[in-house]
Amino acid sequence: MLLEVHDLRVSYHTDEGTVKAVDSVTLSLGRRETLAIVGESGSGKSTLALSIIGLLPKTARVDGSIRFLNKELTSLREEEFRRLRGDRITIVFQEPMTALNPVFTIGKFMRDIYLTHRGGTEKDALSLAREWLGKVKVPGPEKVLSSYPHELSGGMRQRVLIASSLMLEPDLVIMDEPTSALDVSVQAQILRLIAELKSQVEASFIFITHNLGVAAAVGDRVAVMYAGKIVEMASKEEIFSNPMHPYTQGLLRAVPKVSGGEVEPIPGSVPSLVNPPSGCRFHPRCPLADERCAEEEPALMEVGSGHWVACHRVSGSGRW
Amino acid sequence: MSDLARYVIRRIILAIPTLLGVSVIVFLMIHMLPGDPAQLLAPPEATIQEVEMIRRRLGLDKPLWEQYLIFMSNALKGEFGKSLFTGHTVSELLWPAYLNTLTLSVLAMGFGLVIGVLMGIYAALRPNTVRDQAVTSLSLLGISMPVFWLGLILIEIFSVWLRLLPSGGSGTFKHLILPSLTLGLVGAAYVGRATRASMLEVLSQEYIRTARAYGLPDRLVIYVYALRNALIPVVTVAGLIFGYMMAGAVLTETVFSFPGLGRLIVNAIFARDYPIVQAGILVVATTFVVINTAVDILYAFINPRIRLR
Amino acid sequence: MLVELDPSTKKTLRKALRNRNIRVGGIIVATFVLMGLLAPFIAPYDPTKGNLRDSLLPPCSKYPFGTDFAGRDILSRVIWGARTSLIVSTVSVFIAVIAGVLVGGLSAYVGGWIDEVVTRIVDVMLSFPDILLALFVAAIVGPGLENVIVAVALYNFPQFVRIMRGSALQAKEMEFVEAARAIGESNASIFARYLLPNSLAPIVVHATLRTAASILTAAGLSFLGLGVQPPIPEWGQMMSDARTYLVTAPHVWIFPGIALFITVLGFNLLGDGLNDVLNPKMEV
Amino acid sequence: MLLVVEDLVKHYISGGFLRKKEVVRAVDGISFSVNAGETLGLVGESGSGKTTVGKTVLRLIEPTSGRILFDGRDVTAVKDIRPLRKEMQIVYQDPMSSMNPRMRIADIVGRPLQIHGMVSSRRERDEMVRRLLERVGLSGDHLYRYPHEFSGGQRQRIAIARALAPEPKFIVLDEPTSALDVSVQAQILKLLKSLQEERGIAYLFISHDLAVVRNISHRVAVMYAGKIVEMASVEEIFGNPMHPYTKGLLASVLEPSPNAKAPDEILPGEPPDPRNPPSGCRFHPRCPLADERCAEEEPALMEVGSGHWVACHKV
Amino acid sequence: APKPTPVERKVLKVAMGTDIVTLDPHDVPDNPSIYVIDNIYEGLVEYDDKLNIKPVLAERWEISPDGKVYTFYLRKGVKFQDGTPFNAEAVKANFDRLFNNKELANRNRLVPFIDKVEVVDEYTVRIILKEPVATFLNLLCHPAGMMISPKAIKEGVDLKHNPVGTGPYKLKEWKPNTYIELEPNPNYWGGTPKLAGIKFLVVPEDEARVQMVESGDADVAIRVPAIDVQRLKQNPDLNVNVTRTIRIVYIGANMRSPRLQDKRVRQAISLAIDRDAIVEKILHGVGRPAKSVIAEELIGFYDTGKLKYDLEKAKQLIKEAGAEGLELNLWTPKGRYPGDYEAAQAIAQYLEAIGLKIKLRVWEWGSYVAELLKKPEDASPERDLFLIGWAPSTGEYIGVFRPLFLSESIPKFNLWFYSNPKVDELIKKAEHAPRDKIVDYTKQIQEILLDDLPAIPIYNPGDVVVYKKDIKSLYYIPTEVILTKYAYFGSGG
Ligand SMILES: Nc1ncnc2c1ncn2[C@@H]1O[C@H](COP(=O)(O)OP(=O)(O)OP(=O)(O)O)[C@@H](O)[C@H]1O
Ligand SMILES: Nc1ncnc2c1ncn2[C@@H]1O[C@H](COP(=O)(O)OP(=O)(O)OP(=O)(O)O)[C@@H](O)[C@H]1O
Ligand SMILES: [Mg+2]
Ligand SMILES: [Mg+2]
Repeated sequence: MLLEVHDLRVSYHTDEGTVKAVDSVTLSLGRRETLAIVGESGSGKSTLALSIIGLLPKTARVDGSIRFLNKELTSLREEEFRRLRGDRITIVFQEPMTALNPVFTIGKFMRDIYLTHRGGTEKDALSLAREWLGKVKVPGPEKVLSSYPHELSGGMRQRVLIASSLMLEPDLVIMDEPTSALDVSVQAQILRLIAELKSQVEASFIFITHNLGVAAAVGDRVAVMYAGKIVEMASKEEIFSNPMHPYTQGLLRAVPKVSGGEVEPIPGSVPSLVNPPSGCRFHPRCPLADERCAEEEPALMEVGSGHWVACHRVSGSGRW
Repeated sequence: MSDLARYVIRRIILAIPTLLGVSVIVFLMIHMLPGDPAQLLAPPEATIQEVEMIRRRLGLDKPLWEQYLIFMSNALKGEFGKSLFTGHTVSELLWPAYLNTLTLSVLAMGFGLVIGVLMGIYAALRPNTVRDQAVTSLSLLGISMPVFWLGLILIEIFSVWLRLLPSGGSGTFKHLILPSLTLGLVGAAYVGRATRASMLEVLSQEYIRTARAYGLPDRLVIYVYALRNALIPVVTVAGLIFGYMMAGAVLTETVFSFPGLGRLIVNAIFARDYPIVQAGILVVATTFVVINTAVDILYAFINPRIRLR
Repeated sequence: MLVELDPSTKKTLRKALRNRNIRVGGIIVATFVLMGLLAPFIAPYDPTKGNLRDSLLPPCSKYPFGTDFAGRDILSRVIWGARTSLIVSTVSVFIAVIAGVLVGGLSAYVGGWIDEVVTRIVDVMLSFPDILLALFVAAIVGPGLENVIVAVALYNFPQFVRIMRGSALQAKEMEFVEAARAIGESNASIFARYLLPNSLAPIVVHATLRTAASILTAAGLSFLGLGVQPPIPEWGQMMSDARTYLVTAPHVWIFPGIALFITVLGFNLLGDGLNDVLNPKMEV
Repeated sequence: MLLVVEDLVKHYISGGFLRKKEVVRAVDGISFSVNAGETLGLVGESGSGKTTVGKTVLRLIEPTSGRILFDGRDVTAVKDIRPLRKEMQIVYQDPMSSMNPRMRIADIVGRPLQIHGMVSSRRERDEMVRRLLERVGLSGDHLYRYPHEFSGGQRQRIAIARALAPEPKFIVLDEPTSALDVSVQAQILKLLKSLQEERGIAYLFISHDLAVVRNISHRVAVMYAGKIVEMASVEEIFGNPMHPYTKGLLASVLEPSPNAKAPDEILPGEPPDPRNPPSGCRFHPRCPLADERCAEEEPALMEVGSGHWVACHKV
Repeated sequence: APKPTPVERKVLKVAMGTDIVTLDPHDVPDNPSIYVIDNIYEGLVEYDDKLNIKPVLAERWEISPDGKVYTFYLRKGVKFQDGTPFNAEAVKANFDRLFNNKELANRNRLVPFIDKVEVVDEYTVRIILKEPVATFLNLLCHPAGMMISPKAIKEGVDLKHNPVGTGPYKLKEWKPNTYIELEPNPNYWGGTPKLAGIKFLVVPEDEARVQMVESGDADVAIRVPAIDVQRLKQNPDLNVNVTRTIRIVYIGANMRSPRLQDKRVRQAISLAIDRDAIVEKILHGVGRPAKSVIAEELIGFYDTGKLKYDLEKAKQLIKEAGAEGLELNLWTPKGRYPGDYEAAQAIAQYLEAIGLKIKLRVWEWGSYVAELLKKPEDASPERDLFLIGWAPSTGEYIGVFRPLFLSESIPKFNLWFYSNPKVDELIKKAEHAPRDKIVDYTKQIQEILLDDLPAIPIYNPGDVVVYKKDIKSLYYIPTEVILTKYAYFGSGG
């Protein structure tokens, strides 16, 4: 396994109280595998991503274990972690508008990454950058290298970031909603591009999104998060053909489809993570909830091969 | 035309109406004074004929706009008439004093910038820690400090107790130390606050997180990626502070009896030597506008996005 | 008062009370305000009358801060000086805020050439840095308490115009202003109900900080002899008077300096604290 | 017909003294109509001019040219638009920024009632606000709270209550669900539909999400770079898309299904810069079918079937 | 005592408080300019430091028995700094300038008294007065009597900036507000000057001037604050010269103010002021309480004994005059005279102590003078009491009585608008009285003035000059002039 996250808990200290943003998450990722994580806003997706790459703000507290390339990341020295970042693990953020430094050119950014991790000459750096800009289908890589971020469109910037994240051939690429800020047609292009690149590189991907359709399009496996927890995780085929958790099911029914059909909302709203509901966090919105759900927290259990669900009302033997 | 050139020209042209406004106000000053300007400009014992002569000589009998044009064309040549009392031309008095003040301000500014920026970064790197609080408190003390009081204290320490530095006068570098230290400390406080605030702001930006996410070392992230962005508001503050120093030097110059522009203006106010007051104020305000324009232009070099404005 | 505070005001208040800057600054400012208000009752002596025979006494039990050249009790003068400083600064800032909010707010809201003209005038006024504008006014109208107030107010005025204009422009761009138009609000109502309340936080913060700065400017003018006239006790003036006794009688300038410094510090702390509470993110 | 828009144009002109002069052709001559009680969905990618259309129709933005008839009255010509405001309302994408953060809910929702003289006392107003809140699914006890004390979905309900307050005939819904979570989005969509049924309000529903538009609209107009390129009933648009852009968009949409995969690239390139739109058919640089004529001549929106309008030389 | 020996020809650096105004001796209004001018120009006669008259460009003179004709025998071989010879024609040319040029500030020092000036021969000149003036030679000591090169006068040289005199030093450079530097006049008739030059440094801050002599940055500091005297006296390297002046600082009383019509109020004011305390606490002992309207050094001084501190009497007078609670304005300049502003505040306190209400106003000097010089009808109705000083730059009594108390001097220097025919008559008599009869008249004048009290004399400020011990022959003339032209660096003595 490339990455093993075990019983990860991340909380933020705020004026309002402690936000349990990620609560007891366990997952693993093999080489060349893509895990899509879906969840509504505030469910802890970004927090999970940031804790893997070690960029949580100082107000965050991390418990549990993250093993990557046989290193325990939670106790890694900062300097060593820094060398991993950008080299072995990379990340692409959601907002291509703000993720690039406005006062420097794209070339400088990509060159700095190369020189930091590989040393070598400026020329090598730039020629690699150029090559990768070509691979992400940026028209006129040479010109882009000497452009400032504001001179590029959102789609172009996201391509630049993708090139930067793949340039040093990392083992793990985290993409945190890389297409959410883009137009549908551009999103389609980027997803297409990612799909193509996946076949060319050795990396594994964690692909975070709130869009079930996107998750379905890119993920080998899909994990569904709700209120800081993974409530269901399975292969793409399994999860969309046989969703077991009431939340996953509700979600699928709530999404409008171009193919038509009525939507069915999930009642209520996402709970506060300062004072999450007792027991199963979904129980106040769950049509199936009973007393036990309000009291006892369900564990994530494997109910079929590779299909994990955290729900009292689902068991290995069957489902509602 | 490139965006940059367009921006620079635009900035420069935009400064012109401001400068014109400044000159009109300064020009109107003697007309705003209660009473007849010619009478005011005449020595107290002047006879009616003498007052009339002065009126004619200074062109005060001409229509206002014509007077203004004369005033402006002279001002552009650097001529501001004569002191009413000493018979020196105003420029003879003005430029050496201006040079002194400029020297003082530049020195103080240099000092304030270096200390302030370092302090600000130092604090911003560890927000809400003891060292941040120390810097924040110090700079708050600095901006609360009456500059003339600070001057007196420095005199008490360095001139009276330690007898190291002269308490006043001018001429040698020694004479510049205390006044520029006084101004510079206050300047450093302002710059420090601005740097800290803007550095904190910048450090919380996405692109800094991106830089970190790609493993770039702290030195690079802070002193190149962050600082370049953080400098923009600092430069603004620095421009304002420089103006403040030019003007605030009045107090410092008084405390240290430093023969600068501020003192010249204040003394001229006391002596009712209005041509000097006019010229002095015009020169400080013009410098201020020029500096702020320069700052605006500097922006565009620091941050390419601004060129588009 | 039995006014029921709404939860959000309560929350802001609670936040304010927890803020150390506000607490310390508030205590300082309150102390000096009380000092100014109660000066007639707490000052041990008449600040304008002294016994020449007792001139320039160093601090002693009779005169805790010593006496000045005219034998006046410095402690009493420092206490009364609080009143002068507070009057000058608050009145001038108040005038500037009212005028600045109206002019800046309307200018931003009306826009067009009026806004352009106002902006230009403000730019011109702001080209006279700091104390220079006050000097300019002093040169024209001469020294004196009222004139200092006018001078300082005139200096503060364009700043408030600019701040108000800026935040009104920002607020104007906010969708809720358009939303207000969409439900049919009138212009006056939009200005009063939407723009103004949402522009006040930076004004309040800046007014506090400007009060601090105005105390300094007024004291500076007095220090130069262009400010408040004796025998009205004023700190800057007291320090200016003391320059002759710089070495021989430092108590004459040290105490008013400390008072001035602490008062200004108090307002600055308060301003910083208010900024933390009212404008999180925005630092001046 | 409740609303008729004819040849609406909105150009934003910026620049000026030593600044690059720029003309943004945000909306460049579009016509459509909305019937009473009907929902017209307006889809398009970002920058295509959807919001501009919505706001111009309400005259929150002054149109550059064109005619807007609402209920027979010429919206662009009336002297005082304020009485008309009672009948046309808007709901924004971001409910938070569309509410005065310093007003309580009672005021936010109650102001339209006061402005249009629908209530005579404060008590009456509060009572009506309470009823409105309950109608949109909020507790009436929230009357005296501030907007920031609500979740995104709740805020959008408040915004809807505000729009409902003056009992309008027509509401522009500018991406009212884009900022919301899927589960909440479904709630709002359901609410909007039931309100329409109940009160016969017509909607102009603006969205970039084809699936959402499909869910709520009766008819759909597809915008591209300031133009309507295709307009038809929902069934037609989704069942029989004719314009290559509409087709491309539909192919870009991802559905959560077990055998989903990354879409084949249908639409290359990016939406054009409205400051500098392509000649001829604005879509031609991205169009798989484009030929010379497309680059030169602008296609007109023509009715190709009953109620199905397309602007394409190739159709 | 062994005669001091010159050690070195160095530049003498003098720190003074303000820049000079002009280098034209006939037009000079201020003391600092005179300090400089004195080195460049010479008159026929001059004062020594005891106000005795000594010959300079005139070697000797004769006065006719009727006191109207003065014959001066001029020094031979004197050349102006532009090479023009000094002779009787030159003297006449200077007086002609005074006669003809009405704009010269100082012409009235001499012109009103002179009938004509006659050249007798090349080195003899005769001045004929309209009426005898006992102190005419004193008047000639004023810079108005200094001799400017006739060539320069004729050619219309800008004498304000380009002085041409006969004195031991000539102008090298005048850098406004910074310094004025003089260099030796190699052709000086009295031999090569003993200094390599004189540099007057403009150092406005009192403390700074003191520091500069202490640190050696200057050799002489003028107008040293009195408060530093004690400390500086401890310094073995310095001479601290506490000098007397002939300046009297008055509280002027506007005789036309309705509030000051009652003589008893003015007398009460005078009695309420503790002059000794002011001298001790404000002047720090540098100065003397005023005894009369003129200084003790002047001819014609008479002590009436009326200026004393008597609180009880003052209160009683106020009561008699029914002036309890009377509101009076008290105006003062600041920094014009030693202790002016401080004294005014102290005086305000004293006057409040006898039940008057005082409204103090501090003026800046320019507007103060402008206000005070206004005609009575234009004068501010608020003018009651005002602090003002006067030192007769001619160094004699006429220079006080004539401008300050003669009715004719309204509205010039008679700032109190005092008009008393009796006093007018006595002043005129005193002016033309023979020397030994002067006091007869001035005594009466002083008796009247100290009873009427249009100007209440307060104090006679001293002046403090601090200079290096090795400077010799630096003189202070009580007309508030520091005379540097004879100074040299020497040891011993
Ligand atoms: N720096 C922080 N300090 C305090 N709370 C935080 C911080 N960052 C995130 N949170 C809280 O942690 C929870 C999880 O946030 P996170 O950003 O991980 O969610 P997400 O699933 O990525 O949401 P989104 O879809 O909106 O990006 C949220 O309740 C959020 O408010
Ligand atoms: N006030 C304005 N001034 C100048 N240009 C504007 C203005 N408002 C909008 N635009 C431009 O007009 C074009 C259309 O904008 P509009 O907001 O109508 O698009 P939209 O379809 O609603 O996009 P989105 O999906 O991003 O909301 C865009 O290019 C936008 O940048
Ligand atoms: Mg996230
Ligand atoms: Mg929009």
